[in-house]
Amino acid sequence: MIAIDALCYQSRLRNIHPGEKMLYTVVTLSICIISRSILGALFVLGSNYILTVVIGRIGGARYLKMMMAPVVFLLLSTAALLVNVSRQPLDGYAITLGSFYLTGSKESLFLAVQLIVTSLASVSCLYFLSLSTPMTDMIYILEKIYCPRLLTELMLLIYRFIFLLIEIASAIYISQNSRLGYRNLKRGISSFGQMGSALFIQSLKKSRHIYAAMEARGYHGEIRVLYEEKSIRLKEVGAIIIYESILILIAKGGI
Amino acid sequence: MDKEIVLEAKGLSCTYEMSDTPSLENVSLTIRKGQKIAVMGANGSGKSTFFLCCNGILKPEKGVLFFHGQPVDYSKKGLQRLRSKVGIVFQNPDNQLLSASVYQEISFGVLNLGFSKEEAKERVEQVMEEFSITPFRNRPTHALSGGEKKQVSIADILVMEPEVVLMDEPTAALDPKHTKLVYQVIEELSENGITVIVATHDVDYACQWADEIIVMEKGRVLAQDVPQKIFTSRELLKKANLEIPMVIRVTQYLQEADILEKESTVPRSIEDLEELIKERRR
Amino acid sequence: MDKEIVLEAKGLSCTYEMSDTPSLENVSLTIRKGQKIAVMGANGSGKSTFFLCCNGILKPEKGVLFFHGQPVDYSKKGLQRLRSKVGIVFQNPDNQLLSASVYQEISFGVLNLGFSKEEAKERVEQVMEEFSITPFRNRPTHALSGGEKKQVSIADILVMEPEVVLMDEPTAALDPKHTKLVYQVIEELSENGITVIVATHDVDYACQWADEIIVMEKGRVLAQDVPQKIFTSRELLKKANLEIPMVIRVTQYLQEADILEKESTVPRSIEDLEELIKERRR
Amino acid sequence: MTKTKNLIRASISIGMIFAITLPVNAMHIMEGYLSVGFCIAWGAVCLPFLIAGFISIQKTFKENSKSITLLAMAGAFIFVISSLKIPSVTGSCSHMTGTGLGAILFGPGAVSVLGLIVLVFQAVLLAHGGLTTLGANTFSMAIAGPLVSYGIFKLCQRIKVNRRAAVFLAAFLGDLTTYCVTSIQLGLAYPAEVGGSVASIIKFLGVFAPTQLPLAIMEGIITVIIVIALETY
Repeated sequence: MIAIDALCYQSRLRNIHPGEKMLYTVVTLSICIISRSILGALFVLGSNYILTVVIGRIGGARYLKMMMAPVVFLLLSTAALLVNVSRQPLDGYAITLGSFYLTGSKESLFLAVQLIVTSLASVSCLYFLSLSTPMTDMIYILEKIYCPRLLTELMLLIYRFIFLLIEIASAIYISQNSRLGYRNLKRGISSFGQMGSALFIQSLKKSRHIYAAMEARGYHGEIRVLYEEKSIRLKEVGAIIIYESILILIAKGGI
Repeated sequence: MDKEIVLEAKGLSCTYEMSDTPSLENVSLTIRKGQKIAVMGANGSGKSTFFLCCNGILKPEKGVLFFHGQPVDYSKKGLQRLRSKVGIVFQNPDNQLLSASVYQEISFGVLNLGFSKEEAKERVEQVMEEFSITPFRNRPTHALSGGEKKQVSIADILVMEPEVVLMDEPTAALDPKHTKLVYQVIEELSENGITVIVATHDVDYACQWADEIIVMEKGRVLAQDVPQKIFTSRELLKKANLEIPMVIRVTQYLQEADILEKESTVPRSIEDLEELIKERRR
Repeated sequence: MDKEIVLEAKGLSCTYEMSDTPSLENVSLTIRKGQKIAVMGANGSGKSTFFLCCNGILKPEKGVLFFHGQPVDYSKKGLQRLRSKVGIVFQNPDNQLLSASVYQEISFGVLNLGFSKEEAKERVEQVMEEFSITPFRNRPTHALSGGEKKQVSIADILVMEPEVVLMDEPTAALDPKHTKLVYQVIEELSENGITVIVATHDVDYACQWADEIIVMEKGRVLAQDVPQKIFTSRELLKKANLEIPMVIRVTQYLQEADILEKESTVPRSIEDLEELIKERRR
Repeated sequence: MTKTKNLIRASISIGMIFAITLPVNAMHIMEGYLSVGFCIAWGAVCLPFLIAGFISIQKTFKENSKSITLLAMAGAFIFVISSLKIPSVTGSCSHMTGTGLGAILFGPGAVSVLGLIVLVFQAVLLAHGGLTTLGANTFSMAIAGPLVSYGIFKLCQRIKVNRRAAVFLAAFLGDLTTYCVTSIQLGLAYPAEVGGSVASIIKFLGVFAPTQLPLAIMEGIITVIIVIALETY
């Protein structure tokens, strides 16, 4: 239903302890944005490709397509960084525009490249996590690190309800579309609004039904569920430590 | 069997993203004008996918769908034409009824067809009258009973005056009274010359109602034939996980016990069987 | 009929907010241990409301509900006790499943009972094995088919090891294969001595499965009796808008045609009828 | 629902209404785009609002335990409504922020916490936004936007503005606020070489304006349709 969600259940890294995967993600991500090292970022991009595609067995073409997703944001916002309007030309490039220049410095060009590469490396960390770890596993770790109960309970329910509502929204959309509800912009906007309100009403109904069902199973103010415990493997933790040490060395070692 | 062909599928295949197996695989079939067709098969056998193809919501990867002999044109205009002629009544009315009032709800499709408010009004009034919706026309849609919602969701489609109506398990979750009512509406559609295609799990109903039954399994068409043929082929029924209709089972017992002749016609409904039993007496 | 009474309702009445007519009106009935009970009646006849009362979700305005002879105690503790013994499987699994993980989902009820993690784990594993959920335990609930979701929603309740299981239209929207599966599970429950109460519209199933049938209409109990009595009382069936099971209709034809004796026992299933026909031959 | 039906919906969702593969999702700052200092700073700015929101949610929950499923549905609703592709002239995909709708329906307190959860889910499930930029995104989408929407809605009610206009203004300005705050966040993080942060903020506002202005109007119109439909329900 949601591609990333469907894929993460098929990943061969799924059964590794979620704590290890989250540790790896958070530490690598931090090193990436603290150091802003281009070499480090390239190293991270490569290793995440290996982890996600080669070991995790997520399709390579699909993975590359996903990595391209944030590019629109990247291009638009780095373009804004690169282009200055000034009376004085900067040392990178300058295009005359009447009495002004469209201009940028060499340094900003370097900064832009640095930003793009390190951002993409960070995105690859996020994908590593979301393409290998089901949301329920992440919630389990959040609970372990003392995230407030009410929050983790809400997350558990919201994750389930998202799919319920998507299913309803899609069914509504299909039925509207089959009656030509989106034939032009005006009808389309009105149909979309109608779908929104119908979805809201159905979600209220569902919330009542599900609460009754929870009560019927003895709910009394606390959602307690079992997690399928996965074991922490010292070997893997060791590998993460070694990996991060190497990454720090690379990141420190220059650009 | 020489009525005009309304819908024809030639080698339709359809695979959903994130799925390894196709939802429709090389589906070929023909549907003639005014026929009553039951589509049967387990959940996941491709019935709903086929319906969505007929209406142009899904575009098949392979194969061609013909409407009145013309391959379907997937341009915006072509789709509009197709959707104005082929309507789908979805299984769950809650996902179809979106407007606050019954009147508004039924007018949705006509207005989308581009009719003026006056013309739309006329059509809506007529459909409401015809399908006995007038008594509850002023109630908000969410206050209707399950059966009434179903009636409105059928009127939703009929108001667009389609040639073909596809219904996805029209009696799921209805009680006996409303089931009967829906079956009556379906009967009226056929009487008005509309081609009706119903996806159903109810073998007894399919056996007695349908002119032809299409049996599907894992995205393929296993058979398309008259009920008497379909429901006496044990192998086919087993393969498609279908029960034998009660009427046919009882008939078989009666034939084995020599109460009915082995060559007697296969009864399609319990009324047919009653006739057979009465005839035997004479 | 001298088994212990598990549940007894005495004059239960219940009116929903925003409604002028009571949903339950003076409902009195008794349910004995290990029995198979079918509750029948149109939508809105009070079946679901009655179920919610049995589990203490709704508290009747008038009347008393007895569980094992004791009036239900509506304190937190009393309700907890009742709910640990009386489970409801709701009609639509999507209105019941609260977690995306099958394992978490099933464990919810046991942990509410106060079991330790180890015991809970053992029970969950056992139930998953027993009801063939293991093959899809690693898939998220939103990727399960309707039938699989139903299996999980039944396991949800069974893991709590209730004495009484109430099922609201357990086969609605299921295909024949999963319908059969659910009927098998119900059979197993009865074999294990669990009292099973099923709300259903399927007269053929009710006739052949149930020890007793409760017929409801507009919040009242019209009758509680064995299937043979219920389904031969035309007046009752008409009042409650119920069909006559096929088996009984055919039997009646056969009796009228003097093929079966008028005094022959009423068959409850098509297999019974086959027996009757065969016997006649001898 | 059968498996195929799920699949049908799946494929159609992805293909037709869920703009998941091609997000012109300018309003989420992407993963890794902000430096550590700003990540932490924006997180810290959010904290008091989130704590206040959390306390208000906890209070509702203690008063009525039924609110647990209601709150969760509200969160799921915000997630879904903001990931649906809205109809547009150009055929490009764009979606609502849902901030105005959320604030009007559930109040700014609940929306701050629900918004945080929704943003975590959007980052993980849709790759919209990110974990390191969670603080900045939460501030713009779950705090600033809803607060402005809610304030304007209440103000309009007090001075008796027509209800449709009130809803429109609340949603429209809420969306614009989110867009302005995001531009400010980006501008502060990456000041221009010429003209510093102010120039940079103006550039970011300019770059995203062509997509965001029409979108804000659409968001306003759709929110009106939804809220009015709910009232007549």
